[in-house]
Amino acid sequence: MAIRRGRGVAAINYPTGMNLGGDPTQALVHSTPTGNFMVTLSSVDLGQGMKQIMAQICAETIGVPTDRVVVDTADTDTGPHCMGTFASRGTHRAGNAVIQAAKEARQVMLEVAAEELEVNASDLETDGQGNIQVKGAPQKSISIFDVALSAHFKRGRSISGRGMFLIPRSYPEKETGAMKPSTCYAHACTVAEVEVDDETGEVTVLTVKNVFEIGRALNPKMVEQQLVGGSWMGISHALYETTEPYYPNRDHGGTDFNQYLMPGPGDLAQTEIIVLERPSADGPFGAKGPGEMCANPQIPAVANAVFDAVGVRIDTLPITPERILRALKAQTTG
Amino acid sequence: MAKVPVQFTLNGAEKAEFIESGTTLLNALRDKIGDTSPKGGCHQGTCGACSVIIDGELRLSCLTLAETCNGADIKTTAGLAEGGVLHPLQRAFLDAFATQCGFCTPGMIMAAKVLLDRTPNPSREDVVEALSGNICRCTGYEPIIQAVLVAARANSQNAA
Amino acid sequence: MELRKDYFADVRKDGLHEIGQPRPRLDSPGHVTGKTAYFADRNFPGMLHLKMVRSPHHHARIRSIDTSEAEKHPGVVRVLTARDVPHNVYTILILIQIGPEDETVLADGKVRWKGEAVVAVLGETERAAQEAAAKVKVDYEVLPAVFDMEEALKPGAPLVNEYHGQNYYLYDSGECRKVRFGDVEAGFAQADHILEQSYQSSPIEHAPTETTGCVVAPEGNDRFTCYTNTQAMFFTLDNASIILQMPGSKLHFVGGTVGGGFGGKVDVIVEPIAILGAKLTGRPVSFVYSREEEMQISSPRAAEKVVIKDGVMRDGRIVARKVTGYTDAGAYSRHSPYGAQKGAAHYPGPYTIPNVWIDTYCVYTNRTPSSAMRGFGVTIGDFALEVQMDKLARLIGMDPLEFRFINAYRDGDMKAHRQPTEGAALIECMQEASRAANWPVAEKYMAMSSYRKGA
Amino acid sequence: MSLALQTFSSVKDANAALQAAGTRYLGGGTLVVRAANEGDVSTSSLVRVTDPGLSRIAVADGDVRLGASVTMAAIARHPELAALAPAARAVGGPAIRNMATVGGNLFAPAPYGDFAVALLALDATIVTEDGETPIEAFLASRDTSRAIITAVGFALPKVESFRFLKVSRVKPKGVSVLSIAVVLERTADGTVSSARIALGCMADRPIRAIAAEKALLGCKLAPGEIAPALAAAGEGVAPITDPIASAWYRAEVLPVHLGRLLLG
Repeated sequence: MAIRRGRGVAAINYPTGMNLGGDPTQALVHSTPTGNFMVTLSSVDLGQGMKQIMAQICAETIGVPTDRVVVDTADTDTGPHCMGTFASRGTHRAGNAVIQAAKEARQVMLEVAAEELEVNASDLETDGQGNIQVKGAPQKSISIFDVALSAHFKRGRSISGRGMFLIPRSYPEKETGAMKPSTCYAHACTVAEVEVDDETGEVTVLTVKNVFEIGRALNPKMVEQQLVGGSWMGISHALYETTEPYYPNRDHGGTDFNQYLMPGPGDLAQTEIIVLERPSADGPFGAKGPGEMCANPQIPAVANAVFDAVGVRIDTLPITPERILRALKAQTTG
Repeated sequence: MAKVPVQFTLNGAEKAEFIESGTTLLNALRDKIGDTSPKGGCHQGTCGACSVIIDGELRLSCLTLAETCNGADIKTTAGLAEGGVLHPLQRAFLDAFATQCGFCTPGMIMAAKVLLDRTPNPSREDVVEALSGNICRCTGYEPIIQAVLVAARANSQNAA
Repeated sequence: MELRKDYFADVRKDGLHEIGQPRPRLDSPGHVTGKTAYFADRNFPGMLHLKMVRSPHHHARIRSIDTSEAEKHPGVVRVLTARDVPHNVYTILILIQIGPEDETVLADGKVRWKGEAVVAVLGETERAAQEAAAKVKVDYEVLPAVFDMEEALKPGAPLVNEYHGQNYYLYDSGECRKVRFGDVEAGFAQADHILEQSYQSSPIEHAPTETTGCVVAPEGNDRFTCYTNTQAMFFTLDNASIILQMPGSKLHFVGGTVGGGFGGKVDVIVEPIAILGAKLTGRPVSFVYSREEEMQISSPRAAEKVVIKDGVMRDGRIVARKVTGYTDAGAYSRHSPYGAQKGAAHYPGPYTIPNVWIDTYCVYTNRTPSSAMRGFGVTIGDFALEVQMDKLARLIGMDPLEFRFINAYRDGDMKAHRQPTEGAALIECMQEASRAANWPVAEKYMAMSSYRKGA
Repeated sequence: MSLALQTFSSVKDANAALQAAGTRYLGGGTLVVRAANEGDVSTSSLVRVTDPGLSRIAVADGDVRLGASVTMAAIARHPELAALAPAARAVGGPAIRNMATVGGNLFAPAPYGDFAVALLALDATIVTEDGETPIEAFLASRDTSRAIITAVGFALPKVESFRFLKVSRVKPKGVSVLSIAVVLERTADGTVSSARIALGCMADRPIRAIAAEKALLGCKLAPGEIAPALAAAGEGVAPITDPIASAWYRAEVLPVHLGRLLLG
């Protein structure tokens, strides 16, 4: 029996959005009478934290703390159209729409504040704590609470805004395939280290070191959630998962979590995550879509590490103990 | 269809209902009693999202018939916070960013609570074993393991 | 997690108030207290449960369907067949003009995969619906089925889907989506080494902990509220409107908190039939996939086959890359024609190669229709590309990481699908990986940058 | 028809009720409630017994008697059953172990039934109202068995003579690629004087590796000496193919894992 060790590397990029269908999302933003802000969307939160990120984007743009923002999604009676939560488009497309709507609302807010303070709106700034002040003279200020009250009950202004972000549809050119299927690209490089039991074909992923470039980590803790979970899913894809274990034979498909294999809490690789930020030109605060790309580089990195360990190439996913063992046996007889 | 009475304590409150014979505890809690904190992720006993504590033991409410729980003391995640104050496990899950979609969270917390009730200072291995019947598809488990370990430390510091 | 702010520091504005801050998630308190409401947490008095009778065959003609015993079963309120569905043949991407309509809501005359929906039973309880479903009699004439993509593409293979007329999706470019860049044959002729390899995957399930489903409640004013865990509210609403031939104004969708999706909840499968059930009975209807259905009936990530032929120089430059990709759509299109062409644009990967030839096929077989999943159109391609890169490096005796630096795309480089590279960061990711993994590369690679002067 | 649960205080009454068509016995629920949830409408009635004797663990004079309703968790934490704890802990996660019973495990089809593999190696006796049946005979006829199991009995093995291994893809909880239970008696110099080896997943139910048992007699537990036993381990097996592993793979790694268990 021998436990053999190997490591492998992979580098990837990942596109944001689905331009080949036209890629729109809308957002509405309005203030309540006491200066809280509602973001209205029809975008779906799958657990990745869409609502929280939209709240932070709106708060940053308006100039209020995040806890002053409420996100109302996804109700088709109230929320304007969003293409959907897929293609790593949620943060990017909806975020841009929220920025546009929030900017419009902010402008009205500043205009009302200007009337109250008897200055020009262009001379005003927000302090991020819920106040509007004159640039260079912060003692001359008014709370957003009072501005909203004034807008509603005194000045008859609607502190609100509309946001629409559309990447126009790209039609692939028939003969050359010239097309613009997406906008900004995220990047990653992963190094995986494995142990392979050459008598059973069992693989243990010891470590994965993932470097992800995601444009901008809008909320670093939530980015970390996605990247750690995605890295786990990548390893899972590499070594465990399929609904058809004997593809293309249709038999023996798993029907529960016992038969559908994924790494358990006792199978976790020591996981390191390093994030780089090269802001994208068109992303909200430079963000790109990190949700999908983070689960991709582990797959080839693990495959290459298995080869490095035992000298057999498994070019069929998932890289099961059976496939490795068969290859090892073919290697010794061949 | 024959209805049968069930009576048990849920998070300290007496509950009595007439249910159809053969109803699982999961469905009785969710549909009759209105405690939707246990989730139905598989109804097979393979995901742990429906985990509840019955008479101090972790059980899968999807495989437990409600009629067999007469007189039992049942606890769910919905009853964990006391007086609006989160349980240390709940607090730790928040602080460790250990929830994403949240669907597995109530079951995870129940599994972790049983562990900490019996083993106040668990090792990482203990935590892994305690969570081994609960599936999470979002987090990769590590943040959840960390949250349970943090809660255990918080608990033991409070006790000391 | 470590944020390495030293990279690209010149182009990033820090010091924002809310952005870049690790704010606690506003949804987490609901999660840890079990208070977060998912679609299935809505319960309505008198709610019916929908159970589906499914095809036991991979491919069969339906001679007859007899629902009479099921309809008489105690607790059964309504049984639905293809006849009840106003616009029974649909395809999800018709909204962006990707057709033809090729899939039945309930099977009509034929089933094309094992597990296909044939008859829907609405019962007072899940048990009543299950018992009645067992009493539905469907007379099938089993037809030959095809499961292998290469077999499916051969002349004389069983025809999976008559709406297409052949076992592949017909793009405006023909049987596949093409990308042509440079002269790939000239590149191969020039190369020191040629390596052609084939890669394969099998379907992968999203396996969210919350299964796909919806709860529909009549609003009482001819409108219906559908609580759903779809990933795309209006995609679902608009397709339901087409299938049910109901104005969209009669439909109200509520969603937004979903127990995991990963791409598995972008199909429009459960909502239209549940709304139809609510409309025809006047009662709330719940249709939730069982875990078995989620695992084997809901769309998986497509199986793919990727054939890569590369021409590489001894100095490490890849001079030609030809990729043929096959996406196993299963019996119906769903999102697969999109995924296959997304793949065409993704090859040849994040590398600058002067001569590229790409063909991607969307192939029909008699298996569960596949659809989008996290990394749609890219994940399996990346596996193939990056294993191929490892093989090429070893073929020419070069370090696999250094080999990637030589070929990495940089700002301004023209991609095969004729988009100039912008915002590249592959090199910096590899540099950081080299450090973090203690995998040293030559200093010249550590001195590289994705920036190009003037770009 | 809905699913009805009938509760009895005695096994005798429950056995009578169990004779009705469409009736199954409810133990821990991990098999029958799951089947009902998944739409198996062939069962319309479940029968259970509340007799506390079914949950009793008795250890006396080296003999163990486990009530059929004893759970895996109860075995795993029982101080006198420490030798069996690895086998009991091999079943499911913590919640499943609080529910899954000794009796139910005897009926679990492969790849489940790891504890039954242990019971087979232990040469257990299966007790019903009608009498006692050797486990091998019981397993052979379990598909048609209608009598409620009340207990299982076996001689308590010494910790060092009982070995158990479950191989699974997912850790720490996954279902079996295979499981192996071995009861070995050795002389003072370490020579094997008797061996019972039971295998899980090597057929649709636990089976014995009789050829390997024979080949092990007279051996010391050293690689060269056990090689013939390992070579014979696959004799007579018909491994299952399922989503976890193929028959080919199971057969290939059986001698590897048996060897590691014997030498470990």
